[in-house]
Amino acid sequence: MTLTVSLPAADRDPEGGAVSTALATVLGARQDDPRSVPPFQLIDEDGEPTALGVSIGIDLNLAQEMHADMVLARRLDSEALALQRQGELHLWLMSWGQEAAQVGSVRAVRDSDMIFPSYREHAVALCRRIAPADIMRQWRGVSHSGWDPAESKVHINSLVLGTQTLHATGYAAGVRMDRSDDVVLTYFGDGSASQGDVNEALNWAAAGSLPVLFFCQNNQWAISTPTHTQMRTPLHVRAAGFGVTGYHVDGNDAMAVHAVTQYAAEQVRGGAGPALIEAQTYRLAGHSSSDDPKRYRTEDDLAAWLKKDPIVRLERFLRRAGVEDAHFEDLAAREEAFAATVREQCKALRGDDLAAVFDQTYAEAHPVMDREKAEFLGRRDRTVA
Amino acid sequence: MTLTVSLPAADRDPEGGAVSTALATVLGARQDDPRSVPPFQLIDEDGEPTALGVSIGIDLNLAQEMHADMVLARRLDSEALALQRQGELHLWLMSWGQEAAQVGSVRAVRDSDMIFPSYREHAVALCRRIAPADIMRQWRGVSHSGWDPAESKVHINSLVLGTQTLHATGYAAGVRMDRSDDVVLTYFGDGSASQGDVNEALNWAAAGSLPVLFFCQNNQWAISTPTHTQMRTPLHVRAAGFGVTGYHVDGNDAMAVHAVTQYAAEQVRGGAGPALIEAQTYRLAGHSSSDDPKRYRTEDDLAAWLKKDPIVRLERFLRRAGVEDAHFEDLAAREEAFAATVREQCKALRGDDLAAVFDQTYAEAHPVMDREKAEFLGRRDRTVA
Amino acid sequence: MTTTYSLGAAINAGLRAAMAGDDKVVVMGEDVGTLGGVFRVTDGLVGEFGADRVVDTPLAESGIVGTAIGLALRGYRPVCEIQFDGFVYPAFDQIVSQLAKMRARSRGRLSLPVVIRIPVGGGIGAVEHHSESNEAYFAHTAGLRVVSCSNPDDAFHMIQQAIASDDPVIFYEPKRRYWDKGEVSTEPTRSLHEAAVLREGSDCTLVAHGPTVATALAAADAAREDGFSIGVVDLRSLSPLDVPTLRKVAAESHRMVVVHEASTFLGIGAEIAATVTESCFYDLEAPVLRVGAYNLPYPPAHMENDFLPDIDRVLEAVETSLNF
Amino acid sequence: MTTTYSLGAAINAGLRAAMAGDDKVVVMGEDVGTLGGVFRVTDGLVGEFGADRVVDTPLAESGIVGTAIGLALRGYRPVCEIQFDGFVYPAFDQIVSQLAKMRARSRGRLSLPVVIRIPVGGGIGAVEHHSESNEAYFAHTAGLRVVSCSNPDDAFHMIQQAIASDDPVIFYEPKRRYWDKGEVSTEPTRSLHEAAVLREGSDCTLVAHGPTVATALAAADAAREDGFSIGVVDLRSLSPLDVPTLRKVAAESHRMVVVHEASTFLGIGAEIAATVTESCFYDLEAPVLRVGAYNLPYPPAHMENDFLPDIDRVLEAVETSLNF
Ligand SMILES: Cc1ncc(C[n+]2csc(CCOP(=O)(O)OP(=O)(O)O)c2C)c(N)n1
Ligand SMILES: Cc1ncc(C[n+]2csc(CCOP(=O)(O)OP(=O)(O)O)c2C)c(N)n1
Ligand SMILES: [Mg+2]
Ligand SMILES: [Mg+2]
Repeated sequence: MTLTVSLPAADRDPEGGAVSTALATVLGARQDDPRSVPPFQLIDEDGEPTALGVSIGIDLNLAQEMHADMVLARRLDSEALALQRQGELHLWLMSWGQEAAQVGSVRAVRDSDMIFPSYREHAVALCRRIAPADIMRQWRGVSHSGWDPAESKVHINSLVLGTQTLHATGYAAGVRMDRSDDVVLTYFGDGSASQGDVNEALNWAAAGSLPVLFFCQNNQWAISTPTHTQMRTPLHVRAAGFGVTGYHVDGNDAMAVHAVTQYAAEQVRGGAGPALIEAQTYRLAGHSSSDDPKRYRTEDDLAAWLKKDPIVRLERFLRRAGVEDAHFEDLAAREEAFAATVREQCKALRGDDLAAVFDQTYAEAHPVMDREKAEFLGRRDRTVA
Repeated sequence: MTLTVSLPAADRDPEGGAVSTALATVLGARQDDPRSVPPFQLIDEDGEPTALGVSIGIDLNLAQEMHADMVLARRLDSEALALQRQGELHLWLMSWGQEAAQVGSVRAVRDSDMIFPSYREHAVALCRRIAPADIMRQWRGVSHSGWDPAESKVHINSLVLGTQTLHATGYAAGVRMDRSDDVVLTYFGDGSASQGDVNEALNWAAAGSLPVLFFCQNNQWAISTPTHTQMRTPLHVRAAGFGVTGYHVDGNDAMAVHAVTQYAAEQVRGGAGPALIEAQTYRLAGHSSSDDPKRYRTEDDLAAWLKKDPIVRLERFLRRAGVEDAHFEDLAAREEAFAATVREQCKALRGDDLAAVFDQTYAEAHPVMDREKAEFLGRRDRTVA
Repeated sequence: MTTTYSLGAAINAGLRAAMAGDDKVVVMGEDVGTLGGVFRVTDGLVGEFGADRVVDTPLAESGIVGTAIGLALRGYRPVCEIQFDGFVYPAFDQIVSQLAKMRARSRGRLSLPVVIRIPVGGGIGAVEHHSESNEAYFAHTAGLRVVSCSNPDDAFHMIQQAIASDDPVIFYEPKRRYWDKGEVSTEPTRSLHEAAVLREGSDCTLVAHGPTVATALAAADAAREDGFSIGVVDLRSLSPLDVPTLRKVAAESHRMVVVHEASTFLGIGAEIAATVTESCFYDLEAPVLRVGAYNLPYPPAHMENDFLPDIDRVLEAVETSLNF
Repeated sequence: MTTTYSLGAAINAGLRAAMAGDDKVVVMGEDVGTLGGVFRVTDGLVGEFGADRVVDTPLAESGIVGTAIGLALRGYRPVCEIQFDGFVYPAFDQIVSQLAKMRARSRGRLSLPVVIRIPVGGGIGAVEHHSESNEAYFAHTAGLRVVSCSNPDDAFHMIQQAIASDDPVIFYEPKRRYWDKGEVSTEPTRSLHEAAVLREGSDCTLVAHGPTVATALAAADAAREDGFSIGVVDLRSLSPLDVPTLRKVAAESHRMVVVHEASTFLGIGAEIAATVTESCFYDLEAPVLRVGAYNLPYPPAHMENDFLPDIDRVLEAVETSLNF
């Protein structure tokens, strides 16, 4: 494969350690500046590297890998939505349009860094090698959670908005007590930022100088409510007000998200205190499979953002950089195989019986659980008999 | 009386309307600046007008009036503390040291502007002509609240920290719907600023551009917890992060507090959106009559702040400005008379009988209230008989 | 004169009537404006009354209730929507320490005519936190009124009565019955806190509210086929309870089974059992029995049919009661 | 071997023992460090274990419980102090939706060994929000355990058992008994969820917990002078309840009166009445009666003696029961 645009970040550590000094020069200024800045960008909407992209350098291998992650994540969305329409899933929340924000960020931290997600981070989950089955479990209604956080280092989804940011903060307090250099990454949405918990977490993490990296996917909507109803200032400005270093990034530019996250994570890891990244992105689909976005948003708004599609942009970049058709054909084949897996895994998903929940509610013996489990089993067996 | 330092703010509107243009030049810059600034001061710790004080002008009549308010407020504290020691009050929370912050701010808004206090705003209450009896009622344990908010335009005290800031915000939404130009002033402490509710209120008021003036008395402590445990940045910086204009003032300089509050209130009244004033002050006493501050704070810390005593400072200023002994003698006499009233009113305070609470809990008929009230009356009468 | 409405549409009509009748009534919550709420209960209101009176709020439940309190203090009558039952807890402090207590703590000076609408309960295959029955928390809280509607007619009238009340009211809407249709009369036949005796019965009475009223009626019908006379009471009000009606039916049928979706442990059934037993001790031929959800967190949707009390479990309890 | 401690000091000693025994135990809350807590229950711990393990937190209850959950997920065993009963509500969401449900929602994978200590109840002449009895909210919540100590020996052992439990425990401390002294044994005599039969009685049994245990004992003594044999049970655990013990004493004494400081409407007494009646229907000579606070918000301190259940009200209920 010929790489016509070869812009490897010379001093990039494949372990996710050091970051480019050029980057540090640009982003280092954020530390003590509470003012708003335009979103950081490395590749523009046409797939052209920006001046900054050129000067900092773009790692083509990483771009290819992330592009592939994003394509698969989007395919998960379309398959899952179809499965929902067929009645195989009860509900699905699309990450469509937010793939760059998710893939770019999760790939910029270490696998050992714990993640506290909201509920829309399917692309994050895929990058952490969580099986599609485990991602869909919850939305098929067979379980409240999909995966084992001990394995993936991704905590189970939070559906009560914003609560996970406090869990991340407490976890980070534990990290510090353990004298570990882990970073704790937590995701939340622009709407959730209005919750008391999120603000308590920003403040708590700042006051304690804890290693938390807050990542807000500002997808411009909270169901039907636009961001300006939620807040008056951009979130990276609010964060800075708390003493949480605020970064602002084009969330549809995977490379920019990656670079900013990597930089911020290393700052946090090094003891600089918490940081927040506000990624400007867009929820190209409705809020969920039950939502009808036509009720509240204009075609124009959507059209404008469709032009900024993060996958289209990265593909353009890769093609300009000389990545050949064969690569995309391979990827298309991987995608089809992946889609088949998704469908198969979904349909094969079976849940526990209610009997299991009596054992899962308490760690230790509990008389009410014992009595009611026996009652339930009696009823079940009578019904079966 | 000879006024040797006659520095009336030429364009000051006695109705609390316009403010000095010199002041506007200095404070106007806050609107869009989220960065930290040193506290605004007009009179220094020795009672000398600062350069700014000289250029803006200091209203000597106002200074005298506020000094008197502060002296009486402090006397309320010492009388109430003595009454607590005698068993006449269950508890007392001293505003000792915070008189300038309270008097300066409440006197800078209109009497028709609604106030949502925390629990330490006795000086505010006095300025709003609430009787000492009504201030002490709650702390004598005869009632949960003291006064009628419809009369004083001061809401009843909030003891669940921070909750009142949301009430103020909602009230302000009503003000706006009523097309009124009222401002809503709400007080809270540095510790309370960590609560989710306070942050939700800052954000909500900012997003809705509501006429709320947040006033934080940063008295450096939340019981035994110092401010730096609560937050990493000064609160006026945090406020700016939300898009709430943040002002910073020497909270022990009554004239400065008054000037800043007046300026901020007029901005808010004019539709500029919410503002927050962070007043640096100090709780010279313990947290409450039950607290022993020696357990957690040093003598040095206290000594340093004793030097900044807001009443001493203002008295020095007045004396330098030529206010004569006779004035202070008159005031001392007023103070004694006031003290006698406080003691008398306190001891005369009687509460409702529990029977009243059955009628006060619901606005409309409620069978449980009826039944239990009858039960209670039956028991009471049996006991009496 | 009556009209046919779904339960959701009946609440919508009730809200519309209340707003038309009193311009201090304000509807507020997440997505209640343009979207008309996730269940479309506020559909069209913003068009009719404007964005000042139908307010899309920031996403913060404590903020919703806290600012509603402020609005009420300014003379408004806010009707808050909590998007789903499981999302009311961030507002718990504002509800139990502020909303419920304001009148008593102000010595009766301040009334807070705030209504909090909560779509409640399970049975719609929803994800976690979207199917909870948390009425007992609020019913245990002095200073609140708690009501639960089960059919379009009640829904239409009760929401208006709740808004008209000068006390704070927690208003439960049985989300799996939103689409059920029924006739709505122009005038209410009952006050807000009266229970409705839907069926008289001499062998046993089923007591239910909200979503389980239909379950109780179906169970009563099934039992009738087996020759038993089973009464059904729709509580309608959970706080205060209509104790005289409960007492009367207990005295007449000598047996009682309470059915609700909440956990039985300290669920409203516990209070009914305790109260009815206290006042009808000698009338009862069997203890008051309770049929509720198991005492588990609401489980994943695919188990909810096993979890929720159904006709069989109600009949099982009736049988136990009859065999006492 | 026994030592004499006040109840508060016994909890302090229990915390110290738990922290010495397991370096994952972390104490956290408002003013628990240098100040040692407003009731001095954590006095001296920061000196002994350092500020990493005895953490003065920001003033935010949701933050306290939310970060405790995070710490538990990282392998710690946090013991949170809520400064007063009335300030637990801002943490309600984190407690009922997160802490209580985490194990079930993770399919049993994640345990949260978090203890939440709450000084509870009235009788100390405190201001508003400082005297509440809110155990029913948590007892109604599946996934939590709720316990209530009434004397120094239990306080010392139960706090350690609560910390050792892999489930979240709400730990109530009767604040007006903090200064009561008693002997503390080196080994616990009961498991965390066992009720204690403090007096056997053949005429009626009083069931109490926390602060009202002393009231019940005094009432039993008074009744004994009048020739009645009145039993007393200290519940100790509110969730789960020790139903076998309750059943046994109900069967033996045929009459039962539950005494607690919380409102009776949906208070723990309702559950006990319902459960005991269900399982001992034919043994009971009278309905299980409840003596609690009136169903009002906690009133101003000068009325609290009229508000709280006292010996007279307990005896009145016993008399009612005996006359049935
Ligand atoms: C505490 C809480 N309140 C309300 C909801 C209902 N709800 C689910 S998603 C949503 C909007 C979330 O918006 P945002 O945080 O921007 O995330 P996005 O959906 O855009 O990813 C709402 C209101 C909830 N899940 N939790
Ligand atoms: C929600 C809540 N949590 C805890 C408390 C207990 N408490 C009373 S005062 C106080 C400290 C308040 O500090 P700050 O807000 O700075 O006000 P200050 O006392 O300094 O005026 C605490 C923790 C409370 N009243 N409310
Ligand atoms: Mg969003
Ligand atoms: Mg303070």
